[in-house]
Amino acid sequence: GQKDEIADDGKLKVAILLPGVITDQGWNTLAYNALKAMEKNLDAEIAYTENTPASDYEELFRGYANAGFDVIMGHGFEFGDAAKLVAKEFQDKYFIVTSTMISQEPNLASFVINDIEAGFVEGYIAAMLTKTGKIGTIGGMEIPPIANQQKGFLAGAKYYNPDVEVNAVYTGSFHDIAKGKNMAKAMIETGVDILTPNADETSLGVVEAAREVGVTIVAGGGSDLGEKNGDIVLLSLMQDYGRVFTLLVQSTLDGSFKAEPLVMGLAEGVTSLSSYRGNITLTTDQKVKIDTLVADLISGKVDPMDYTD
Amino acid sequence: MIYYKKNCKKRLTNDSSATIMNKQIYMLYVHVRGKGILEAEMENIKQKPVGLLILRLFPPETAWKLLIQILSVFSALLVGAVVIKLIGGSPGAAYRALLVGSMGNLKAVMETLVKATPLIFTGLSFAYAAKAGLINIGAEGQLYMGGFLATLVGSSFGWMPLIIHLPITLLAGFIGGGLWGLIIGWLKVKFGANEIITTVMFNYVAIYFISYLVTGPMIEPPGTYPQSRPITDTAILPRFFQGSRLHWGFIVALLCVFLFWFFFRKLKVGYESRVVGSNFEAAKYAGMKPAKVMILIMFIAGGMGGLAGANEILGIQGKLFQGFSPGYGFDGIAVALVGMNSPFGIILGGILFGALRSGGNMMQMIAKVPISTIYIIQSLVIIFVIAGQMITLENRRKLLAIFRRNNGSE
Amino acid sequence: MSINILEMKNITKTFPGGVIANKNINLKLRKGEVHTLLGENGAGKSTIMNILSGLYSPDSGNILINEKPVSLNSPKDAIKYGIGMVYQHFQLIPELSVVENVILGIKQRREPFLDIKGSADRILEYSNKYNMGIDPCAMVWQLSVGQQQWVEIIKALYRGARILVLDEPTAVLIPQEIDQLFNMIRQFTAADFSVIFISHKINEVKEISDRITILRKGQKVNTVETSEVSKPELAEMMVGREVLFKAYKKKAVPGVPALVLDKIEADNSKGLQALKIVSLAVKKGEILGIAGVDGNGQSELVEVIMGLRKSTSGSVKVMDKDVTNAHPREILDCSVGHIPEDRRVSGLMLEMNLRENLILHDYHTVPHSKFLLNWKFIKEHAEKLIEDYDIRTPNSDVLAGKLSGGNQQKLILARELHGNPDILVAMHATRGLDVGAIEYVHKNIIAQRDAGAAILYVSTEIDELLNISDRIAVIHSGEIMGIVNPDNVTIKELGLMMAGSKKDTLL
Amino acid sequence: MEVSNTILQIISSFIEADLRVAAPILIAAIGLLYMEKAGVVNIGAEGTMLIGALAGSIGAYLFQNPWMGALVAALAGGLVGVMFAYLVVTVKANQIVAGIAINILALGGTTTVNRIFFGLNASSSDIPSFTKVAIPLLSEIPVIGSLFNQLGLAYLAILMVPFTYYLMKKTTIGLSIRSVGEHPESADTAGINVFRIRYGTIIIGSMIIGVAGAYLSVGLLSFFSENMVSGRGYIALASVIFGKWNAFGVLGATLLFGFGDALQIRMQAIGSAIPYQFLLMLPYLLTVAAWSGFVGKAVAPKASGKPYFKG
Ligand SMILES: Nc1ncnc2c1ncn2[C@@H]1O[C@H](COP(=O)(O)OP(=O)(O)OP(=O)(O)O)[C@@H](O)[C@H]1O
Ligand SMILES: Nc1ncnc2c1ncn2[C@@H]1O[C@H](COP(=O)(O)OP(=O)(O)OP(=O)(O)O)[C@@H](O)[C@H]1O
Ligand SMILES: [Mg+2]
Ligand SMILES: [Mg+2]
Repeated sequence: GQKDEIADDGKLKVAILLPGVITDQGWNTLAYNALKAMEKNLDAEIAYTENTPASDYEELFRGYANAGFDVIMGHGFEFGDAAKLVAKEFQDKYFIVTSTMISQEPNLASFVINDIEAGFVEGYIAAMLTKTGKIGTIGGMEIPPIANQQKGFLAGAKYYNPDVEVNAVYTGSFHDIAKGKNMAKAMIETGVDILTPNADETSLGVVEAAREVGVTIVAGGGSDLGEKNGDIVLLSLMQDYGRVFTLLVQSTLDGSFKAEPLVMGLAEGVTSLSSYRGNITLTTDQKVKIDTLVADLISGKVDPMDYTD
Repeated sequence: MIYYKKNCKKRLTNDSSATIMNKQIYMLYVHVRGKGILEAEMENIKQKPVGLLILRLFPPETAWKLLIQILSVFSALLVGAVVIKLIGGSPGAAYRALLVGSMGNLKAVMETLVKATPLIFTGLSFAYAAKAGLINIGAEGQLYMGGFLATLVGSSFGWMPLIIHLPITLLAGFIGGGLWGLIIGWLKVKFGANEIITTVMFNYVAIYFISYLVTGPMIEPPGTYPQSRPITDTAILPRFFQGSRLHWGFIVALLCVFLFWFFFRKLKVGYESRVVGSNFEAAKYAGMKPAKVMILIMFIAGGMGGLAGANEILGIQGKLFQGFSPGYGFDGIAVALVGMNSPFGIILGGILFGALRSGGNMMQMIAKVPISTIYIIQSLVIIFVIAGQMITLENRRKLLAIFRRNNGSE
Repeated sequence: MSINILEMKNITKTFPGGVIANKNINLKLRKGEVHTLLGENGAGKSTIMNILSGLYSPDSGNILINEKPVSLNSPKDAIKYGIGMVYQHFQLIPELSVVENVILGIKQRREPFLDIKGSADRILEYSNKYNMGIDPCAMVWQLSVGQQQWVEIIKALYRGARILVLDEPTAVLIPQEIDQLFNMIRQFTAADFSVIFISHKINEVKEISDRITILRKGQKVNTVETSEVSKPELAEMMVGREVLFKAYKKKAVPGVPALVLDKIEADNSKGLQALKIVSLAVKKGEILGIAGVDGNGQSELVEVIMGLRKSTSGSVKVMDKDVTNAHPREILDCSVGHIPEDRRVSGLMLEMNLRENLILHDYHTVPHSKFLLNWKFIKEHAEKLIEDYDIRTPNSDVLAGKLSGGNQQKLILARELHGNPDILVAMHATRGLDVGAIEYVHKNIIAQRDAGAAILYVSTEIDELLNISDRIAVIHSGEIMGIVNPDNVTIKELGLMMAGSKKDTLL
Repeated sequence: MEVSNTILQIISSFIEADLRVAAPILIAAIGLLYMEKAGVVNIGAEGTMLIGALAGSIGAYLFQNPWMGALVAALAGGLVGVMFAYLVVTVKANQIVAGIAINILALGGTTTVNRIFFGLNASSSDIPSFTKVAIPLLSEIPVIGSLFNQLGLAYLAILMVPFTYYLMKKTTIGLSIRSVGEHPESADTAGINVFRIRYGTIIIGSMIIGVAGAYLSVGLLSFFSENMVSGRGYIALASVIFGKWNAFGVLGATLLFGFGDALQIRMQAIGSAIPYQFLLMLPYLLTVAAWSGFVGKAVAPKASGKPYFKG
């Protein structure tokens, strides 16, 4: 009876590989919460690996598969290659990778929550609210979800007002909060009055800087930054990874799993706007404009790609 | 110990075909007892080829150190068990996972070796410099630069046959890291720039540089992902078996350990390096060129770091991207120092830390021990091992005295 | 009848590694006496004094001060009981000033603040009282070795020492300074201080001490009244055999000049001129002694010859080959041997073993190496040298740092002399060695001379130079004051030249 | 007029930013300076800061007072110091490895404790943090006025520079520390307890480094996050060497690094065309360049990194 940890007791077993720590209040926390949701909603047994070193992606996929996990997920495009490799070896297990567009029959799927679209909304709102005509977005590192968000941000801002000045920078770190704060302060000094952070923990530094000076945050990055920082965050563009995960895992149970990449966003209700909070009150007119934009994006009347270069 | 003594003595005296294992334990025992006591018996053993081999591998000092190190690791794990218990885990399950994950079966053993491979390289990187009196904290940066150049060469020239392309690519990795280290040596010799500072700074520079490359000039078309084009098949380090990641890089690492031994033992410049490290003035007096030696050593040390990077890219990852090293460069320092900068020690140190890494994965996966606890255990191992090394030097006699008294012998 | 101010009873000390440095040693010190410890290198003199100063703790034995047992667990305790130690290897910190060195560890008047000014005044008082000429604000690295010795003595007095221990103080002093030191010692004893004095120089010992305790191989041989023993008796008690005081040497048969310095000038490390138009020629088969007070350009002279320091003008020729400012390797390869100034600083790799130390100059030559190092040969050769040069060690695996000072010097001799170099540059080759060891070194160097080597022999010991050299050049402030024949020069004349008088002005 | 005003404002904010970046590094570097002067190299400053950061946030939370946070951080740092001192002074272990062990231990330990204590979703609202203290009058001065509107701890950091300088130069304890760093055996023979000095400087220094960590978690920010130190400990160590083991030199070195970082951030903020990675390299390159260009051979305490073996 020494093998009870890995014995198959018929329970659904789901594991996820995370590039960072579950406390980053961003990318990894989102996934962790999604996992927790599955534990509750699907009565699944869950496991996760934090700070997964690149050298171990492959081995960990394999390890979880060997340990009897039914669905193994990699949270980030960087897990794609390793997943492809291991998925071949374990045809009876399901593999899911996020923020990439890969797939492999019969058991590897991926999904992206449309970052360009989310960035577009953020940029649009920021451009609408700025009094100085200068807005900024602060990313962690130049990786696809963030680069795409910045691309969308620029497009959205220009869509609202071609003359608005947009500053897009990277801190080079997802956890150096102090750097985020310093970066934000420097931006504020150049006249930026609406900031959109998208850098996990480092975002918290941006929030602190904004709070000190009293500028407004329109949060990117998918989690609801305003939940704890309602005083300064006007709204967050939320990305519901939990829902997508649950959906996909459920599909493995009922046999509807499709080995294909998924793109989801506002239209699917996976991307949504949080409630308005923060230090400024929107006029009805502004609210209407935002609602219109969202509706147009959903209906396809506005396509962010038309405004990017 | 008493047990060993009785058993081994019996076996050895009345059974000339004692197994290697028995002899090893016996040798260990002889060494613990102290040199000289059983010299006659040692002579006896030397007569036999196997005995000689063991004596070569474990000269008395080494055997004693090894024993202490093993005890240290066990003590660390013991304290680690308390930590696991404190955070509400099950030490039994955790260590079972550690054991299974690191050497529970052939595959696990191979995985441990996979992880040991880059650590051996970075351990060598630190050890080369240390032997010449330099402290190289820069293996991490050298690793990235080696990875970069290896990728550059490995993702082009796909028309070459493997037999040519792979060695050239490895060489590129060596040179990439080597040049990065060479700059450190040059700054030291030319400006007296302290290598601890420059290597720490250069780590950051290298990491940002790689980040720039893979999001800019080296990005894989069409530019969706921040990673380089894949290494062509002709530059991939072949794997030994289907289903295991153990690849030829491990052999290259062992070869480099041999070359390390060869460099310092057989080459004139190796001797010069040790003289420079041990007494810089004497090196000048003897007509050596310490500045050149230092630059050369930093080039080689950097090269070893570079090979660690090349090894990861060509053996495991197949492409260059940000953060592809989980701190192998820093672990290498511990590997070298735990291995006391000796060839054999570096291999063992690499395997020890490799085992902690692969077993650690299993601890996370199965025993659900968080990664943070694994870090704690890792640091405990380092602390106990370095503390244990001092016992070797300082208290050996005292311990021996107690040991003898308890044994009632002599 | 004077009382025993100090008594050491049955002191035993074993070092890790098993060396028994002191075995049941008993020592009594009377108030107001000068008591000498005499013994070979490694006899255990420094060890027992280090025990007295609280630096080492003995394995067994008692120490009584004023007939009361005390326990000396640290130098602090020893200082408390009025024991002032001047260590064989100075314990001054070069990077600090004289005052800072002296007041180190002493409670200050305005604690926690340093009282630099007040302390400097007191130091100046001592300096004047004993005629030391110390500038309290100078940095220690700026001082000559002799002055450093004075600072050590001030340090001890400043801490209220009543028992002063001087471990081989004269090894680094010039004759005038030795006289000065002896005057100080007499002043101390006149004030009822007691002095323990360690030296290898039997003349001095006879001159200054009241009683002598002889140690051999860690054990006490005897304690005698100075007036009751002769010099040869002392030497024999110390070494255990008869010792020749005068090196036996045939008349030199000088050949052609082998090492020629022509109008050499050079700067020291601080950029000041250290050598002024030095011209010298050392012939084959002769020993040219260089006399002078430490720090008068000897180090720079040797460094220029060995290619370790650039000369600013002039030329150096070795066997007619111009090697001015050549790389050291090129010079060494011209069959030049070099016994460096300080064996521990530049002579040896203390953490490397004996064979690795022995090949320092030869490792790149056949048969030590062709393409690869030939350890088999190296080992055999090393073992032969160890035997030939009587280096006391179990085997060549031992680390050089573990040898006693005398054996370390022999190791260097073996390395530098075994190839019979045409030219030998030796500096302080016998510093700190006992009479037996000195005899040995001299014998070897003279043998090299007789084999035709040209030898430049730098020393601060006038006796030694008179004994061994065929000619003596005196250097002062980087200038050669003159070259004299040891057979018709007096110690006084040499002393004057060393103090800066030109030879011609003496005559 | 308008233009020159903005320029002044930029310079002013630049100075402020420089100090903001430099302050935590400065505090840590001063802490390191104490032990470095006594001949101890501590690469574990990174981990010690991290532990200080966590302890600081816990202390501030429990006592609802940032100063208590700093105090708890100091105590925690001191505890790490005791361990480090035991390893390198008593056991005489290699200082570099001991430091590395502390860094790994800190990484694991703080994560574990943080999650036990704050759970997975730390929130800044519960942790009180330091606020800026404007010095009357001085803070009104144009351009450099921002220098006088800093966190209380920042003033403390600045004050520690002359304090440390004079302590080292003018007091008996300073002299003892220097002598131990230069030549422990001589210090010993002069009646100084080398072990006590090394233990003392390591523990005091580690306490200061702990406070440097708290500066991050209850000063600059108001919460703890795993790995928030992000290399500042290494930079502090480099600053000590770069500052030639002199308190004012260390101040200069940290300001230079802060300058590089502030410059880098501003260049990004105004939308420089240079890839951001090169801008991020700037402070590190600046440090190396300054070292090579101006500093030359440094004069480390002679016994730096060497354990003291007593006979
Ligand atoms: N780098 C070294 N440092 C110190 N001692 C060394 C070194 N290399 C070799 N030795 C010693 O020199 C001796 C000769 O070594 P070597 O290995 O050449 O022996 P050997 O009898 O020629 O054996 P082999 O058959 O391996 O050539 C050995 O005692 C060895 O310990
Ligand atoms: N720290 C030490 N560790 C091991 N052995 C030592 C140590 N110090 C001295 N010894 C050994 O103890 C013996 C006595 O040494 P000690 O220094 O007392 O001799 P000494 O009489 O002062 O000689 P010298 O005239 O050369 O100064 C020597 O064999 C020496 O090698
Ligand atoms: Mg002595
Ligand atoms: Mg051989």
